[in-house]
Amino acid sequence: MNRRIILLLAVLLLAALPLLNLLPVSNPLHVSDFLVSIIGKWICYAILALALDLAWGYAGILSLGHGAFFALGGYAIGMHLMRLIGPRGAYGHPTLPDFMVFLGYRQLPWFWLGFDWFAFAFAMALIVPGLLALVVGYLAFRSRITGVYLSIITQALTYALMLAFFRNDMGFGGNNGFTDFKELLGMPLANSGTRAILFYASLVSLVLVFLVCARLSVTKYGRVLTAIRDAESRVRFLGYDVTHHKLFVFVLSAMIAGLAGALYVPQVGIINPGEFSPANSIEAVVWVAFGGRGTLVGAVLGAFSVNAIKTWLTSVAPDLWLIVLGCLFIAVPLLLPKGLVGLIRRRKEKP
Amino acid sequence: MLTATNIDLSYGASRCLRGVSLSVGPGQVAAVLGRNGVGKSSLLRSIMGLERIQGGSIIWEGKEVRGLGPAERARAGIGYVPQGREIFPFLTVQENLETALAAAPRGSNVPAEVFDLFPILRQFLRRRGGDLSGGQQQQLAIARALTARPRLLILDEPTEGIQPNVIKDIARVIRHLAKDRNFAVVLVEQYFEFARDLADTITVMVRGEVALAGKTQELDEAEVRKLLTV
Amino acid sequence: MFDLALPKLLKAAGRGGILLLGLLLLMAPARAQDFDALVPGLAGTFGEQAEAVERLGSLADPRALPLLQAMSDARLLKLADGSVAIQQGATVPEGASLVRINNRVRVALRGALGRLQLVSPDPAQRLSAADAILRNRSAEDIPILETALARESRPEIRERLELALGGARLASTDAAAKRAGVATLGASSSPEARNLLLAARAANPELSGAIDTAVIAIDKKLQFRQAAETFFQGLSLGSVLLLAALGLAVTFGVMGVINMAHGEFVMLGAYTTVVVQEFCRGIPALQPWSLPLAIPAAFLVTAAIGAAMERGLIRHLYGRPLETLLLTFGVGMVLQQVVRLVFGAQNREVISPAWMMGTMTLPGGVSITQNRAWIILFAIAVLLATLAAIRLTRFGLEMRAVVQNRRIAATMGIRTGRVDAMTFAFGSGIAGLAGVALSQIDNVSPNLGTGYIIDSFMVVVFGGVGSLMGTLIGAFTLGLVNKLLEPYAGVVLAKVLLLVGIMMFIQRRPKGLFALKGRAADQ
Amino acid sequence: MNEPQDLAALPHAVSTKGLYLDGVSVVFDGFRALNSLSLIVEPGELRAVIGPNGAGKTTMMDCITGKTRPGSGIVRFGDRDLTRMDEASIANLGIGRKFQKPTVFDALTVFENLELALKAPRGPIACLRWVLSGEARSRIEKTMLEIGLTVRAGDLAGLLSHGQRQWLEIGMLLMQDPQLLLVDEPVAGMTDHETEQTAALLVGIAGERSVVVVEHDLEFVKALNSKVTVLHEGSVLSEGSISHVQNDPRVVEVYLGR
Repeated sequence: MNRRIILLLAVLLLAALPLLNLLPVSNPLHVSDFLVSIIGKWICYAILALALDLAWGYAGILSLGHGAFFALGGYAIGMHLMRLIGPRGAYGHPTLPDFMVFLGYRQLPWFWLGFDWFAFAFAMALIVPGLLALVVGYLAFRSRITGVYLSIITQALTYALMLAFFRNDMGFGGNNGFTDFKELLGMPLANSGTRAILFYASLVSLVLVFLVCARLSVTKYGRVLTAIRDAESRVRFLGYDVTHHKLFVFVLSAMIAGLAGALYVPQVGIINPGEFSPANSIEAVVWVAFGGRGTLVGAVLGAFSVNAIKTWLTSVAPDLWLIVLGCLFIAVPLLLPKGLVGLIRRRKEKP
Repeated sequence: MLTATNIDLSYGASRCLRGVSLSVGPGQVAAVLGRNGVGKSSLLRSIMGLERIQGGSIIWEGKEVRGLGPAERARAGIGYVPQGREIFPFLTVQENLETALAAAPRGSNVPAEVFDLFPILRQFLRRRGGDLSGGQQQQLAIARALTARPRLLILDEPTEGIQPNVIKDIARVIRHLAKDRNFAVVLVEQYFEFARDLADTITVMVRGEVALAGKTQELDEAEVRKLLTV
Repeated sequence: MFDLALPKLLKAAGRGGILLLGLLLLMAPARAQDFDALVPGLAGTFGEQAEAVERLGSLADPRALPLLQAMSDARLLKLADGSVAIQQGATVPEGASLVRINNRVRVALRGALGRLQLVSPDPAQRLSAADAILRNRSAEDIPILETALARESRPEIRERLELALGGARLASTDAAAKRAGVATLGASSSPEARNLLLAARAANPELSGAIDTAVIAIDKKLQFRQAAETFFQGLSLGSVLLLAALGLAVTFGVMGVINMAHGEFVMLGAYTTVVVQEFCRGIPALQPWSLPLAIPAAFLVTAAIGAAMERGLIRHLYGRPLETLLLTFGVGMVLQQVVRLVFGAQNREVISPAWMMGTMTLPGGVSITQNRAWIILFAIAVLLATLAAIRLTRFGLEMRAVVQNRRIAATMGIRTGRVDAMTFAFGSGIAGLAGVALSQIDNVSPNLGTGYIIDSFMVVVFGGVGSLMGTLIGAFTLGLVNKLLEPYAGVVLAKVLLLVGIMMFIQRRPKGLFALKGRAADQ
Repeated sequence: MNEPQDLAALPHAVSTKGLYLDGVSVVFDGFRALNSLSLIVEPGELRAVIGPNGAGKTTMMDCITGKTRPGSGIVRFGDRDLTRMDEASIANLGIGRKFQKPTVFDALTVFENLELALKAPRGPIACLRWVLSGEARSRIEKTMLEIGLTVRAGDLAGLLSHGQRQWLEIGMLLMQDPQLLLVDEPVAGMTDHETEQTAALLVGIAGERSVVVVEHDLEFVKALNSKVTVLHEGSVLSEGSISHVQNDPRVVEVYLGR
């Protein structure tokens, strides 16, 4: 009960931020635009961390490709946002985004069709990562590629996608990606009201995803995943088709990551191939590890705390951030194998 | 002189050795007998340092070796012939023997007397250990332990799954090492006659404990057999 | 100061070419006098100039070259006595004046210079002359090209000359000469010859059959050359992958440790090369040896860091591969950032020694860059050295024993912890060697290693964990397949296809190409 | 009682409702782990399999449960060819296996371990929608009573003693409601008292189901009071009652006190 109250309070506190932003600057409780937008970003990261924790913490699938699912979700929404710019682009072309005019496209490529419709784009933000996870997961799990092998394969996949999206002829804006977005669902993105709505959309998504994951983890399915994580072959001898079970959670997790990306892009106003960088995926892993894997709270806590350190450090001593992050990677497995949550629990048990 | 006293060993919640003691001096053969799974191999592994014991002491040549790892015990003069031979399957016979030169000075060779004891190995020097027959592997395992020039040799069921003529060879070698070379030998066996013919002392274990121990001549053979067979 | 005595000047210019002069004189005994008679014409009227230039140009007398060159550069002086000399320095001496030319003379000069340069002692000049003639082929050039070809020994110049000759013959009006031209071009293997032939096809319907045959012959040779060059590029990529993957095959294959910092070790090897080079720059005697010195230096630096990492960090995580992966990734990040802070984020330049620069041309026109050829050799040498270290040394024996049965190896007195550290150091050291090689063909930057690490893992997984033979075959297979796919699929798609291919392959053979079989492998 | 020689002569199309192995060979890198092994276990039969180390006992289990594909030979259960099925399908056919090293799920409670093993639809969706019915609960509780772990129902399996883990694993086998149980060294590391209890438990299970027990401990095998098969170098050396086997000179030669 106690834990639930703390979580509820935390959510309420977050929910209050955009409202406090509306207060006059002179008010001591005023919260800056910067803080609202950055917390909005962290909420998306926390959703990504939940996705990763579901796959890694519960089912033992250490995916180094979740950054790619996140980015794919972001690109899907980005395509929608690009379509909405319409003739307001620098070249003023009625249908083609600027980069296509620049690259000499005559008409919209087939895979851009339908993205002018928000529901379609939003569905794609979930379906495309899900489909990719389905194909990769099927190939990998069927041949019992597990552990580090799976990690390496997913990382290679991410890397290949990054190279692909860097190319101009892929039709996704190449190096520069998408930016200069104007509006979403008729609301101008520059408007602080829109930002508040996006913030709440993210917060609601975070709570929902958290509840879904928490619910899932207490079903028998959640216990099957735990069993697979700890003794995969034993589960097979109990008659469970491990491939199906892993595939199910992997696809679900990829879709959640896609959702996180879809919420992220309108808030930051840009998406480019850098999001596919393998380092991003593995950074998400460290959020989960730092917070405490296999505990959903830990994933959220890790995403918030590591990103808080990152934000602070990149403003104070930007050169040191990567070193600190590297040291986190080193220190967590050695000193904090159960993460922050493990540390807190141990504190509680000791006295 | 090896003196192991009151050794306790458990894996998690299951205790496999309960206050087991054993001692053997130079020129002596101590046999440890018992049915499958009574903890004989665990006792040898504890002496070699492959198991971390929870209680008791192991004194070798006057020094407590309980805290040392297997490599340091090997360097202190304890040679080990594991159950199931465990030769290195992808190394040649020559290389298998040379692994035991780890503590020897640079440029040392396999002692010639190893080949005198097991002449058959000389023919197979370039063959992979995994390609030898079971009996040849057993001879290789003993030869390998001897290459490190130990003063104590511990053998874990050296006759298991071996054809009778090789068993005779092995018995001859063990007797030679103890009587002519003054080795201390600890021998774990299920094969009663083999142990009785070689051993100066016999320890019979049942369920992790010593059920019977004493000089070979003084033990009641029928009683020992009763503890061994079903 | 300038030299007024033309004979002296000519002597100096011609001394190197006496033999050649003799040869030319033999062929055309009258020409020596012609030369002397023609020279004053250079200072005459524009008409006289043009004629003298054309005739000097067809004389193939090497003495004419500097004169005509000077004339073209507006450095030819007309002296008071009516003779000519080349201006030395910036001033025009008393009584002399610069020879002026018009466009007609200029055109004549261009052709004549081209023809004359063909017999120049400087190969670069001969090559550019051949190119010049090739550009405006005319039948008049046939004899001089034939002469030049007869005495040309350099294959790359011969190739251009043959091309020019073929073109010139095609431009002739004589049917037999044309036929010979088609044959000459057909024997070449350049795309230019193919274009010349195709261009001539419409104008010469009577030759179309011969031209078609010649074009097909060229196409075949071009295909072969392209295949050979693709093969070489594949070998080159394969050797780079081999270098990067060999160290991994040791740490991952032998010890089962995923070292995500392996790419950073490669990068450190490259930076060690930079540092050694900079150190040697100050000591002239050492300068040519900087690359050979970098090899042991890079090995030692990365091996030391590898050993420290194994003893200090990885050792605590044996049996927890996922945690090891995270930890080593962190080490990689730290190393990368530290290098970025120390050396800066921009690329560092490594100067390849002269013997590694340039291209060599193999028979059939296949050209290979020297540095890549060296890297292929280096990769094979490193592979052999690695094999030797594992097969023949005490350390190698202990390493193999520990891999096959750690517990029993310890009972033989082998200090397994020390072997682990040395094995890791060894694998890391090989990564350093890869860095030395990569510094010669790639930009040395803090993220040098990231581009190779994923491919290297693929090589090890594909080849079979724990098998150096598998690593060798895997590296070259991946290199070749990558380069074979690239022309059809593009760089990125080739990578994606390769990745999918490997995943399909693992479906069939989960343990890679060269899996250790049987019970011992499962232990 | 069939002697092994007679077995080999049987036509291959023989149909038995139980387990049927004939001419099964497995070769690892030149080493013959199984050498034309033949074995029939009737429905409801309790069978002990003994043999020295390396006789092929574990490899035999691997072949039956789909972990290893035999190089040649027939492995059937009823009318199903087991060599063509994967581990999960074989398990769903009604063949349960207890490993030598007890592998229970440490991060789950005793109750959850049993619930996971309980025969029920195995797909992800089915597991998500799974609701513990009263009937299922009473089955689990009955089994916990049988294996003596009722008081530990809510404890994590990781906290159990060695013997309790062995029993939990046997309990998990029972929850699968198998027709055939393969039990590998169930009493390793157990006290005398625990061993007796285990023997009684297994004897109780047999009758409704076939049970194959692989064990070293001859005293335990005696307590099972069942037909015994002795394996040696990958094939059947002797088969029959415990006294028959004990008096077989070949068995005495390779296995008992020489």
